[in-house]
This record gives sequence, structure tokens and C-alpha cells, in this order.
Amino acid sequence: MKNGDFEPRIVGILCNWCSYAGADLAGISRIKYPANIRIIRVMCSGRVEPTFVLKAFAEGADGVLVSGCHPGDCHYGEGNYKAYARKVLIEKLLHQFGIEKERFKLTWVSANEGERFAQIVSEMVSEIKEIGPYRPPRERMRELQPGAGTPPAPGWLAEEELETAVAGGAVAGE
Amino acid sequence: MNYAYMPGCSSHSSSRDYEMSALAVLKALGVQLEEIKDWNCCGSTPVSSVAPVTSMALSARNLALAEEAGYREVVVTCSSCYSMLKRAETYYRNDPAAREMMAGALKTMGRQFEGMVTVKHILELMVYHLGPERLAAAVTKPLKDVKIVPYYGCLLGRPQKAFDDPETPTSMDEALRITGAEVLRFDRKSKCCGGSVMLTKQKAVLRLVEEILWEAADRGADVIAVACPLCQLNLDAYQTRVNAEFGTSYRIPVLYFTQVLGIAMGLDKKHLALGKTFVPAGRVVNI
Amino acid sequence: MSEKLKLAFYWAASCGGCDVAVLDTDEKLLEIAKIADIYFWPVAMDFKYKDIKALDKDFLDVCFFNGAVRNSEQEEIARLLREKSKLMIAFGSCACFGGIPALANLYDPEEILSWVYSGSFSTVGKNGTRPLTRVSVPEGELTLPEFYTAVYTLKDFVEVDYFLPGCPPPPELILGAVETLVSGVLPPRGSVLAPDKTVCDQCPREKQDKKVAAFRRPHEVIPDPDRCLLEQGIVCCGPGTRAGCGARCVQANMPCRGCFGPTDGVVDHGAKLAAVIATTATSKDENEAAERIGQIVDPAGTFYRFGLAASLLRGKSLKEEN
Amino acid sequence: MPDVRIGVYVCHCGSNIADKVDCAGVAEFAGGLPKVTIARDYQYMCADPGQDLIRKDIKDHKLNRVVVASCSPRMHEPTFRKTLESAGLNAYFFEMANIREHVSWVTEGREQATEKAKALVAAAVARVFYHEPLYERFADMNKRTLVVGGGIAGIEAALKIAASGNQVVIVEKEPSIGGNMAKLDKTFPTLDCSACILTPKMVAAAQDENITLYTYAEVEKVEGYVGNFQVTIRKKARSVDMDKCTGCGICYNKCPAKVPNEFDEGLGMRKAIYVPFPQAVPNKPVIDRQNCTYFQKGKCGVCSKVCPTGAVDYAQEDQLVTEDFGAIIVSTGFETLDPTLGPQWGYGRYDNVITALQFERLVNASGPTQGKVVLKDGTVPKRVAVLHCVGSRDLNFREYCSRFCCMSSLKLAHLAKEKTGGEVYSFYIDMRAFGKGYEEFYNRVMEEGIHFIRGKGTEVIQRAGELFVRTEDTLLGKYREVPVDLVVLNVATVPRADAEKVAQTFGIQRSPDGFFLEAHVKLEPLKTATDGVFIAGGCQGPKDIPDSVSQGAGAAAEALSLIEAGKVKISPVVASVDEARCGGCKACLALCPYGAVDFDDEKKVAVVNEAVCKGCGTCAASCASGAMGVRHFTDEQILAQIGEVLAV
Amino acid sequence: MALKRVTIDPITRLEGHGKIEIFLNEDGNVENAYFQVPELRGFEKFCQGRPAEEMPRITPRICGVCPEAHHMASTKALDQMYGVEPPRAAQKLRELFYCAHMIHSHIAHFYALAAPDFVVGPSADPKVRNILGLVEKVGVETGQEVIKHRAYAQRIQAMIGGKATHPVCGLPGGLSKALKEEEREEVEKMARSCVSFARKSLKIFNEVVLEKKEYVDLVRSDFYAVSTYYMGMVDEQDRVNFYDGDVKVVDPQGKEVARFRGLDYLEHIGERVEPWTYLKVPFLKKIGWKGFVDGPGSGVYRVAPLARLNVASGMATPLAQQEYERFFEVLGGKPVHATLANHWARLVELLYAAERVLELSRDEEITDPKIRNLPTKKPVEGVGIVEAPRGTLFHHYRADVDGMIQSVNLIVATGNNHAAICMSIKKAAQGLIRNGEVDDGLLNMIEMAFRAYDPCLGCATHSLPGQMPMEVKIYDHRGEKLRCLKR
Repeated sequence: MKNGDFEPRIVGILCNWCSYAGADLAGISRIKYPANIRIIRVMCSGRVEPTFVLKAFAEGADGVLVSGCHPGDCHYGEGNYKAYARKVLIEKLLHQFGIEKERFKLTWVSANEGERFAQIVSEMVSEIKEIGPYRPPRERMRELQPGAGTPPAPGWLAEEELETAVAGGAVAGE
Repeated sequence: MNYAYMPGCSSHSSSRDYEMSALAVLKALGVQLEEIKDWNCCGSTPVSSVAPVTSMALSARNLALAEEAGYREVVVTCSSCYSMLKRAETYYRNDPAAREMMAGALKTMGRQFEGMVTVKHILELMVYHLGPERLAAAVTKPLKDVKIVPYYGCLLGRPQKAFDDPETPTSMDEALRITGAEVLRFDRKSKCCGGSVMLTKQKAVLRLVEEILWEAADRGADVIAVACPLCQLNLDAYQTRVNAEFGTSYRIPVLYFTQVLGIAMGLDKKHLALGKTFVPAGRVVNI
Repeated sequence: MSEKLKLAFYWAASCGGCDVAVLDTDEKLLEIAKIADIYFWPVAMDFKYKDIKALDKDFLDVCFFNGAVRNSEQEEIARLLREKSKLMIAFGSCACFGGIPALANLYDPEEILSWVYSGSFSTVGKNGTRPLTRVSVPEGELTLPEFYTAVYTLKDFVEVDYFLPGCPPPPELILGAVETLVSGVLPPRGSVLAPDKTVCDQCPREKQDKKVAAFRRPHEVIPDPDRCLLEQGIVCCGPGTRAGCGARCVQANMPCRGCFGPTDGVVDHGAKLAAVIATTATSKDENEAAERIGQIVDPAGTFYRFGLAASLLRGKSLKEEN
Repeated sequence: MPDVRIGVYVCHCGSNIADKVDCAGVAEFAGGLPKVTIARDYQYMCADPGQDLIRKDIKDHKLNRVVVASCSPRMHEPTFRKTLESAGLNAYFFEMANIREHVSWVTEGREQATEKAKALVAAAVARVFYHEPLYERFADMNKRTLVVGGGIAGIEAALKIAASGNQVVIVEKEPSIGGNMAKLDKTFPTLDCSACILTPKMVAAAQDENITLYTYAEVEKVEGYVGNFQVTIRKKARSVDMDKCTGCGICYNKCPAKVPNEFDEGLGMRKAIYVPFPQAVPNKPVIDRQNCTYFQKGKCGVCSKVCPTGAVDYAQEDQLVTEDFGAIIVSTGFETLDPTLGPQWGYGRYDNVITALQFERLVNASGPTQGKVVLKDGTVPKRVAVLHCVGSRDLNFREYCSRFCCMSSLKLAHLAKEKTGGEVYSFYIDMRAFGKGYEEFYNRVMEEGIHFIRGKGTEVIQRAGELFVRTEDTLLGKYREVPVDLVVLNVATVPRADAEKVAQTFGIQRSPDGFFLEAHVKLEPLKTATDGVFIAGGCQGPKDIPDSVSQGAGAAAEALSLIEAGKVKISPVVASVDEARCGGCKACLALCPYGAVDFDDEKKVAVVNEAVCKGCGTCAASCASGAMGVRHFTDEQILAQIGEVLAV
Repeated sequence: MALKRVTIDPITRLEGHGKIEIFLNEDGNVENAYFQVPELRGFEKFCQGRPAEEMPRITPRICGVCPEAHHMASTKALDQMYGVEPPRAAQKLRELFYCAHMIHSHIAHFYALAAPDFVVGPSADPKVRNILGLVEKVGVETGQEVIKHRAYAQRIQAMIGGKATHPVCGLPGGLSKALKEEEREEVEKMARSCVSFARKSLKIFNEVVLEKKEYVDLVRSDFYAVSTYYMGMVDEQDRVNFYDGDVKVVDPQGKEVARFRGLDYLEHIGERVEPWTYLKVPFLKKIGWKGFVDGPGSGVYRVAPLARLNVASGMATPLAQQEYERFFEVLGGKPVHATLANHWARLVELLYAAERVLELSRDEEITDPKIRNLPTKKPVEGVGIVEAPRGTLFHHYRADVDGMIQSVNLIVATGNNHAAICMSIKKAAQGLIRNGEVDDGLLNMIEMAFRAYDPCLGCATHSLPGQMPMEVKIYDHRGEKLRCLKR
């Protein structure tokens, strides 16, 4: 479906020192941008793992935005260079998984680029509206499998962990 | 040892002597140059100035041909070819955009280049790969009391440093020193001779040539040794013009360093194609 | 255990290598036979499903289930054996996380059928004939099983008590597992019956800081036999792959491809591998970084070589969806 | 784990949030989330009544997790952590949902805003479920400061700290402090004599009882972390007993061995036993063993014979001392580019091509020529060329601008005019006179009749004994060759040759230009990647004297603010290794910008030095076995957050 | 009107999944029989997009029983694709490695899968009609011998390949690991022992089969014979070779009709798609497809041990050569059409493989450290052919310039036999089932017809896994269930 009423859900993973602060600035300067993005804070874009990105898509995100300090400005020196290297590989992976490139972005937003942040989000939202929603393969497989039951989350959670995890929401609980 | 060889246009015309002497010397050193089949223009002036992209594609094709033939090195004698091919090679390796362009162009010719070939100037090959020892071993008739200035021209080390220093290269100094000749300091060893604007800006060119000749004469050089067909032609053929223009009286033979080496190695003179120069090589030859 | 252990072996979507692995316990196999009765083992014994169906619930002590689950039939048998067995062991990488057959999740079933039955070079009469799930022949009707659009792991359908990964699982681990079971002192449910270390721990090669200037493919270089392969630019899954194999591939000068799956607590094997491999290629020059990463071919097929079915995304999303 | 009981508090922030977000609705929604015991909305959570509300609920409802949905955690996270602590709950059982900066202030529609707020709250709840108690630790602070490099920046820093009554040690590798500034003759724009303003500070530093000078010494090793550095210093053998020596100077007057004087940039000569320059501090000689006849040939020994106090001690050896410091200020200064790297400039090729510093020595009264500007042949030049940006702003050498050479070139041009009365040509790309009084100085010098040629002096050639400077005069749009007698090259400012070694010793990063990298280019110009290590002066980038001085003072303030606190807080948000799982692949070792990850060769596992780790998590993100984790930002926590932020 | 139907599912003691459907007419005799392969795993598709050099480490998962066959075929395909010739030492090491695999596979099949039928007895109680039952019958010592020598074979493969099951050593232009001298000594020792074991196995076969008239009759019996074309690989002296050589085809009279290498296989082999099975049906293009019938007019051909002996004019090692001669002597000249003779042929090959390993282990070149030539050319297209234990195996790849696989075509050993297997089963069933009389023993004897091919459906289904309910249903002509042997 590519109709207008589709509201993409985008997960934003932002570094504490530049991009998260930049997003704060956008707020402080009352710059309006679409509500489609939900921001998660990490200390450094160097903390962002491919796992986070895949998790977001597996949980039905329509897009993922990772943002850190501009090259050279990383609070920890070089975290953002690591993020960049991973980003290149993540892009290759997503491509092989049939996920359009518009759905994943790594950007540099400094603490004083509130406007820029808002603009990046707006652009990403409209781009994704263009290509429509993303449906993770897991959902499809579940549907095509009458009586198969819900595949539990991947990984090695023992039962009791599983419960707590579901309670905590680490797992796609129905 | 065999290398792919890209002669370039001049080797088969104005600078036959360069090619002949180069091949002769290398043969004596046990190295075989194998001409790339169906090689084409390196894309040097004037293409490069009006359509740099196209010119790079032209170079790339030569590299692709060598690669297809299974070579890993392409040897060139002409400095202009060298800088063009080297440029294509470097851009192909380091500039994704340029790579794409070249790959695209090659595709239309039904070829591809994987960047596995590197370009070497014959000077580089002799001094840094075969090595001074090997050259020295081949010298049978050391040149006595001959004073030589090495003139590299502007292209060897430019724009980026390749195998020798752009401003103060030393490789040819080394090669010549081995011949037993006295190699003189030469501050203008890497100044431009004006080769590329020879036909369009003659006055300027004459000034450049004059300055080079002046220092060579001022230092008392018997010979100017060169490594580039354009330089050779400029410095040699224009001496009379220079003299007319500036009222000077220069008369310095301009030889390819391969010819000088060949003489010292006692190779048959007709294989060195001496005597093609405007200013006769004179006594250097008759040693 | 006073009486003999009651065992069942079953293979679903697998290659049979796991069964050979059981044979590879060699003379120990006879010892196992002494302490255990094997009730079901299609590859080597004439027991049929009726024998299983006839058993009481939890009659079997242990079921070693190898192979991924690809169709309703395999799902049914998985559920059946689960019901009849006190302990269900996902045996081998396919049962644990899909294994190599799960690479099929990178394609639509349609793509597979059209290539195999029309595209492939030696197929004749490309008149679009396809195997059908029901087809009538002069004598009557024949049926073929329908298959799921994706390959699944065992635990997607039934509760799995233990995981014994490996492609195939090495005999030492198999015997280890059997001994544990006999001993009756059982590890917590859901455990993996292999060390919670990585292949690097068992890899004898010398390791230093990992800074990769250029990635090379295995056939492009002859690596130094004593130095870490990854440091020599050969993509190796050792850093993120569970130990237990004895680093056999690495000792044969070939990189690890991750058949033992991830260590405990890792949610997505391939993603973790991607993380470490990419990071070793970090550069302050973005083009350089991009160029180096560009030298890594087929990340999905490399980092998810054995784990696609157990990964977060589990495969490619079908065209019609997006 | 014990039963998890989460309290959720949705803040109205007056109308800041409430205008766009249905706070009551969000609270109600939160109430329905798993493990949430109580959920409220309230006017101002950060105000005392709001905090009391939380404290009360923690007691009454036995809450063991708290989520506050209000402003940015960058704003009030500390506030609410304190609240939890005061209620006897570990501060890290707290999580914040940013529904003001990230929701109400940036969203148009009330509906979308409310929905987004719900998602963020749900995520926070999911995350806080996995939170673990963490404990901050404190380390005592050693109050002594080490200043490395006794140039103007270092001296300034030392004086400021000493003035506060704290101990400082200056380590200077040359025999005297003073640095580059000591070599200058005049200083722009005021043209007051460099020595006259520097010497008093040098002396003050030497006399201050809070300052210890280790000249002719170098730092070998730095261990420990902020507040507790152990620094090993090599005191090179002077061969002169500092206590006995009175600095009378007889020894170097009598010494027979002559050596080019590096202080005079090789123009003049000095002795093998020498004091670098008359105003040196300490004003006591050292023996340069490489050039001393006694040390090289084993005979001579004149100096020890003539020394009245018997201070000369040939047997002296290098000494290694290890001292403790709380803070370190690195002010190792800069060098100038080796002009022979650009043969086209003619330096080393032609006699009368010299560098700016050499010219400084020429014009200096205590220099080799007692202040006379003369050519190699002793005659006074009639035409002097001053070349700006030699190797600066040049992709083939240094891309950056060396910042003060425009002004110093003007100064040199002025001095040349003053001393020779000849024609002076200044070749510049463009004139950068940005400082206080600089533009005025430029105008003044122009009026002195200096020829300003806007064009880079690209090449110096000699023909028939005459020097020519080649340039493209961009004002005339003409190629020019200007004949001159003396060429002064104002060469680029570059990092010291040993910058890499120094950087490694102190755990400082370097920017692409090779200078030391500050923690933040704008906001933390003096801090470095390593806590407790600060940088000042030319080692951070080209600087003129005013800038170096203010950086020195600034670095002093940074050091003092640490020292005076008396304690260093060590954040618990750091990486940690699960040794049972680590396979010892060593992938994480090279990643850490702080070298906080070491390898235990016994156990074959990685180990984290928590005092050095800053918790960026890069290592955790690159550990494929999951053995490396970073506290408070665990995979579990973040994945839970991601999962739930999408569930709404 | 519905015919009676018998279903045997799953067919056991073979590698993979299979299903036999037998239709009886009113008088309870076999009308027709279908052998169905209910799986397809899609290797040919999902290998697309993988790096070519990984194929030798992906394709073995087609079959864990003959992974080396796929590993080698794949590696050889890469040699051709990259136009790189492995050093001599590497070639020899590869063949040694591969012959060791033959030893393992043939021992496993004969003792664990086939022998029980003869030794324990075709209609013995299923619970003992297996390797363990066999061990009891022939005695533990022999049992341990069997296990020991299969283990030896595995050990040799592991030495060279890293792992015995799913080896990793194959690279375009050679192998990843050279053989050390101490390893070589060990190999030589083991090989020697394998040779004598192979002879012993032939002795056992003599005793339990050839000396028992009922078995010989069984082997000779018409309902276990089909006369088809045969295909197999031969060296330049026209002797059996597993690792490399020409693929040779002979007609039912034993006359050579074709000989080809590499890409030419496409001119000779075509694959039909049948709607009732996932496994395609290969046939000889030049002869043409006449349906599931035998005789010179039909393009149906057979591979595997019997076929190899039928096409070759001898064995390359002395002892095996003797056995070879005896084989045809006893069975009455070439070619032999008796399906069950495969078991004997397999043991002849076992002996050859063992002798060959011994030979190679004593080649001074075998420990040469130079075992790799690095590819320099761009990859294009490559075909790798080897003789898998179960017959000729074809791997055919095309790649792009970056060496990423673009298309894959596989014809696997058992695939070649598909048509023949169908026919054998039908014939056997016709011979064995009379008037609807079906019991477990009979059904097993039908399976024997089939097991003789040692069909590896793991391989056959290289293309999605699945399986069907398994029971023998017998309907009368009114379609009412008379009996139902659930199994």
C-alpha cells in the first residue's frame, strides 16, 4: 500500500553529545517536524550495532536513522568513524535482505544543527512514504503457516528469561 | 623477465632513437619488453586539456589490454605517457567516481580493468627494480671526463610524487653516475621545457629552453641527458632558435639517458641510434 | 539410569551429515548401543512412524532431531517426537538455526521453482511443467508435499531442551552430550551443549590488534599459517562464533564460517559478525572505509551462512510486500 | 530477580508539554504497561512537590524502578537520580522519556504528539526493567601538577598554578626554559623586545618556591589516570653540578671546542660547554657530550680545570625519577618546516636564502652579528625579500594557515627596512591581520614604504650570481621575477618531530595536521581525550604569543578546578568483560581511544581499566561474542527499548 | 475405478527421503509403480549471489554422506572457471583425499545399509535388520573392523580436508593445506590396512552371497535386472577413475557411444520435468526419451559402481583388476544388467580405492608444500565432474567478473539413475507382489531393488526438503481399504 494515510514509523538512534543534543535544540527552537520518528539515546554512534538496526526492522520499523557527531568532532575521538564503517556494511546487508536504501540512513548532526535534524527527519519521512511500508519477512512467514504457532524470538532465551523478556518487551509479543 | 610495453606515439616517430636504445639496453640487462597488442594513444595533450575524462579512459584501455594479456606491469619510456597512464591507474585505485567513469567507458569497448596493473617508467624500472648493481655490472666502457647534467623534465614526478621526488629527482643521477661520467648539480633538472605548448606559445617556450640550456652551459656540461621525447626534441631542435632569439651560442648535445648508458655498456652504436640529434653527440660518442 | 536409555534420531531438512557424525563416534557407537536402545533412525534402521505413533507420551528419553523444518510434514513429526520424548535436542546447525538450507530464505520459492524447472541449463522441454502437489496418473492420483515459503528452526515449533550445534556436530560433543544425559545431572533447559567461548579461544593462530587495510578472498592469497586470518584480511567468523569445533577449518588454513552459531546472549549472529568485521576496517577517510568494506562480498551469505533462519529478519522480504 | 515495580510520572511542564500531549492519557496508558505499579501525571515533576511525589510513592508502593516523562535527560536526569537516591533507591534504576524537546515542542498535532509520547514512555518502561544498580566511585586527587614544556604557555600555566599555592613541576628538554619566544627579537604588533617581556616571567618561574624546574629533562613514561598519574622523568646528565655551579661562565669562555649554535639557528657558534643564551634560566651551563673533546677523545678537560667551584662532573649520569601528579599540562610547542623540503625555495642551494628565525637572530643585538643584517659575504643587502606562507596553505606541504606569520613577516619587513634602509619586498597570498592592533600595524608598515606584492613567492632561482624571486603578481596579473640580495622565508609552523611519541606517552590524540587534538574544537579547546591531561600553546596548533599565554592560563584553570575538587569521580557507566565468554580475539584492543582495554595473557581475555574507560561503548558494539558489554547501555536494555518504541 | 495402491514411505536406510507408490490391478498384480522424491532444497537457486570460491564449502551440504564428491566437483569447476591448473602435488593429494572418501562411503553403504539384507536376511525382523543386527551376526570383531576402517577413511579425509564431513580444503588452483610427512606415514599405514580389509569384505561377500544359491539367483533374477545405457568416468587408459578423466557412455550391449568432458555434458544429457516428483529425470539426448522403458532405443542410462565397471575396460590397480575380471566372469560377461550386482561392484571399487590411496601415499611428491597456484584470470564459467560413490556428478557454474555466482546447474549421481530406479522398482514389485499379497518382507525386497543403487536422495533433493505420511495402504478395486500396514 502506498496511499497517503500511511504513517511510517522510524527509529532514531542518536549519540548523546551531538545528535541527541541537536534534536533537543530543534525542540528548544520550536522547529516542527513529523512525529514519525522515535528517538533512542546512546552515548556514541560508535555504540550502534547492526543488531539494533535489524531489530528495529524485524519489529516492523519502516526506517532507521542513526546519527552522530560530524567526523572529527566525536566526543570520544573516533566512535563515529566506526559507525560509518558499520553503516557501509549494514547497507550491503539490508540490500541483500531486500530493504530499500531509503529506509536506513547514517547522518552527522552537531549539537547546534537543530534545523538540520528536523530537515533530515522530514526528508526521510517523505521518502519512505513514497516507497510504502516495510513488512518484515517474519510476519509473512507466520501468516503463511496455519497452526504453526508463533515462532518465538530468535536467540537463546531460556524459558524464564523468555517470560521476563516478553514482559519487558524485548521480544515481539503478540 | 618480461614486461608489457606501451611505446606511445613518439617512440614510433620522432623518438625512434629513445625506443631503440631503451630496448637495446634492457636486452643487454636481460629484460624483454613486449609491446601491448592494439595499444592506443595515452590521451595526452591536447585531449587531456579539453576532455580529461576521455583521456583517462584512453589510458585505462591500454592498462586493460595489458591486464587481459596477463601482465602486472606496464613499462613506458615517454614521460607524458607515463604521467597519463599513472594518473589513470591512481584515479582508478583511489577515486570511485573516476573508476566508475573509466569502467563505463571500457564497458562500451567490451573491456574491463581490475586495477591489477601498475605503470612503471623505464627510469624507475632500471634504477629501482633492476638496481644499480645490475647496471654497474653491465658497464664495460666507463665514460671518462665527460660532464653530464641530468634533465628529468616536469612530468616524471608530477602532479603527485610517484617514484622520484618532483622537485629534486635523483634516479637519473644515479643511473648516469654508474656510467663513470661526472654528473653535475642541476637546479633546473625538473623545470618545464615547454614541450606541451611548443606549437602555441613559442616565445615562452624559448625562454624556458634558454634557461635550462644556460644552467647546463654555465655548469660546463658536455651533454644533457633526458628521459622524455618532448624534452629531447625541445632542447635539441630549438638550440639554434634560442641562440638567434637571445644572441647566445649554445651547442650542447641532448641525449636520452638510455643512449648514454648504452655507450658506457659498449653496445653497438647503430642499436643506440646515435646521430639522429640536431646537435651532434660529438666526442661523447667516440669514446 | 537403571534401564537402558531410549533414543530416537530424526532428520528433517538436512543432508545426512549429522547422521554420519553419529557413525563417526566409531567404536563408541557400540558402547552407546550397550547403554541405549535406538527406537527410531530412518537413515540406518527399519523403524517406521507407526512405531513412534504407538509409543506413550514421554516414552523416549531423548530425541536427537537434525535438520531444519521446511514443511507441514516435518513440523508434524517434530511435534510428534516432542510429545513422545522427555528431552528434545536440536542436533546440528540446521535444527539449531536453519543451517545452509536456510539460505533459501534469501529467495522466493517461486524464484527457486522457475530456475530449477525452467531456467537451469540441462532442463529440456521448457514447457513450464512443474511438480504438482496433486497430479493424476493413469493409475490414480499422486501427491507431493507442499512446502513452507521459508526454512525454520526446530524451536520455532516445539520446545527444545538442548542445542547441539555444528555442521556436523563433532563426535566429542555428541559423546559428551550422551554422557551428560546418562549422568542424569542436566544443565538448565535451553542450554547449548558446547562451550560458551568463541572459536578464537580454540584457534592456535597468533592474534594482535585487528586493523584490516584490505580484505582478501580466500582464493586470492596464501595466508601466513601462524597469524590470525582476519588480521590478514580474510573474513573469518571466529570472533563471533561459538567454540566446540576445535577450530578445525582454521587449522586447515580456511576461515571460520560460523557453523556453531553465536555464543549465549547474542540475539543475531550475523549482525554481531558484521559489527566486528566492519570495525576492523575503520578509517578516518570515508572513501577508504567504503572501499575496504566494499571488498567484503556477500555479507548476508557469509555472516548468515548457517544462521539465517534464526536471525532477526530470517530472510529477504518478498517483492510483492514492498 | 525480585518483583519489578515501576512508577511512571508524566510531567506537564506547565503548558509546555500539556498543550500538545494528553498527559493524563499517557499516564493512563502507562498504567496498563507490564510491571508498572503506578502511573501519574503532574504539573512540574522537577519542582520539589513533584520530586516528593516520587519519594512518597517509592515508600508507599515499594517502587524499585522509576520513569519520568518530561524534558531532555540532558537537562534533568541528574535531578531525578538524586531524587531516587534520597529515597534510598539506586540512582540508575531511573529512566527518562523526553516528551518535551522531542515531542511537544516539535509536533503539530495533539494526537500524533500523544501517540509519540506513549511510544517513548513504553520504551522507557521496557528499558528500565533491565536496569541494574550501579555505584559511582571516587579516587583521591594528587594536588601536584606537571607542566611539560617550558615555553611561554607552560611558564604562564605554571605561574598561575603556583600562585594558588599548589605545587608545579616544569619539565623542559632544552637546557633553559623560554622556548621559541626566547629566540625572537621583537614582538608584533607593539614591537617591544621579546626578551624584555619574557625574561621576568622566566626568572619568576625559577624563583617561585611552588615551582620545581627540571630543565634538560624529558618525560619517559606516564601511568595511572586522572588524579593519580605516576610520571617517570629522565633528567639528562648536564655534566655540571647545579648546586656547586655559580654560573660565572669561565668554563665556556675557555672551552676550545666550537659548535654551530642551534639557538642562533646555526648562524653563530657556541662552545661544547655552554649556556644557550645570555638570559638562560637556569643560567648554568651544560656539556654537549657529542661535541666535547673530553667525551669524544678522552683528553682536554679544560672546563673542569678552570672551574673555581669544581662543579664540572664528567661522571654524571642520566637520572630517572618517578613522581606523582594529579593533572598534566602539555605545552611542548611547535617547530618550523624544514625549508630544504622545497628545493624551489632555494634554501641550502643559495647562500643568501635564510629562514625567519635566522633573520630574528641576525637582527637581535645578542645574535651572531650583534644585530647587524649582513649577507654571507658581510655586505649589507640592498634588496630584501620576505616570503609569506612558505609551505603554509600549500597542499604539497601544509594545508593549514600558520596563523601568525603574516604579522611576523610584517615585523621582519619592518626590521629589514629599519636595519638596511634598502628595498624590502613582501610576497603574500593575502594579508591576515586578525588580532588586536594587527591591522593598524599592517597599515603602519605599509607606510614605511615596503613593497607589498600580492603573489606567493613560488620559486627562488639564481642566475649569474643574482637571486630572483618568481611570483605571479595577482594584482598586476603578471608573472614577475624580482631580483634581490637576501631572501627571508617565513616557513610553516609544524608539530614537533617527537609529537607522535609525546602524544602516545600522554594519551593525546592528534588532528590530521599532526597537532594535538583538543576534546572539542570549540567548547573544550584545552582538554584532551585523556581526563586530567590538558594542552596549551603551539602544540595544539599555530599560535601567537597572546593566544599561547591565554591558553597557558586557561590550562592552569582547568588543572586547578580538578585539583581543588580534591576527588575524582569515576563513572560507573563503563565497559566490562564477561571473562567466561571472551574468546580473546583482541578485536576490541585497538578500538579504544583511551587504551582502556588491556589483554590478560594469563587468562587470554580482554580486561577493562574502569578508571580510564569513558563508556562510549564502541568496544561493546564490536564484540561479536557479546562478552564485552557497557553498563547502562546493554544490548538487552537498548533492544528492549527498540522493540517497545515500535509497539505503540 | 481405483486401483489398489501400496505406499512405502519413507524408504529407509538410504540417504534422503523417498516414496514408492505401487498400483495393483483387480487381480492384485502390479499395474505400475512410481518412485517419488518429495523434496527440493533450492541449492541451484540460493547459490546464486554467493562468492564462487565459497561453493566448495556450501555445496557439500547437499549431502552429508558424499560431501567430498560435491566438494571436489565444485573445486574442479572453480579450477576451470578461473583457468588455473593446480600443482601436481595438489592434484595427487586431491585424488588421495577423494579415494579415501570412496572407501568411507562404500564401507558405510555396504555394511550399514546393504549388507543387512543379505547377512541378516531380507525378511528378518526389522529391529535387527540393521548395522547392529549385522554386527551380532558377523561377530563384534568384524564389526569393529568395519568401524575401524571407515574411521580410517574419515581420518584421512579430515587430515587433508579439515573435516571429514563437509571438508573445507578446496580452492581454485589447489588445496588449502599440504600433507606433512608424519601425516603421510600415518596415511600409508591406514591405507595398507584398508587394502586387506577390502579383500576381506570381498571374502565375506563371497561367503554370504555368492556361495548361497538363493542369493545368486536373487542377484541374477530377471526382476532385478534392467538393460540400459551406462555412464562412468575413465582415465586415459580407459580404466575406472573417480577424480578425473573422460565421461564415457556405453549402450546396453557395452559398445561405446559417447565420450565427453566439461561443458560438452550439455550436448549429451537432458533433464525432463515430471509433475509427480521434485527430482528431474535425466536421459541421453542423442538417444532420446521414450519413457520409463529399457533397451537400446531408450535414452535411460545408469551410473554408480555397476555402471562404472560396465563402461571401463579395467581397474588401474592389480588386485582390483583381478576382482574386476572375476566379476564379469561370474556374472556372464559385460555389460552386467543385474541391479543387485552393484553391491559386488561397490566392493571391487572399495578395493581399488584402497589400493590407490596406498599408491598415492607412497608418491614422493605427495608431501610437496607447493599445493596452490593463485588464479590470475577473471572467472567465467566452469564445469566440474567427478564420480561420486553413487555415480557421475556434474557441477556447472557461471560467475560475473567479480567471481560472484550467477547461475548454477547440478546433475547429481542419483538423479542420473532416477528413471532406472523407477523401472527397477516396478520390475521388482511385479516379480514380488502376487494377488495383493503384501507383507513387510516383500516390501523390503522391493526396497532392495532400489537400495542397490545406494540412491542418495540427500543429493537428489539438492533442490527443498519435505516428507510424507508413511504407510502401506492396500485398496481393493472399489477403493475400500483392505489392509493398512502403518510403518
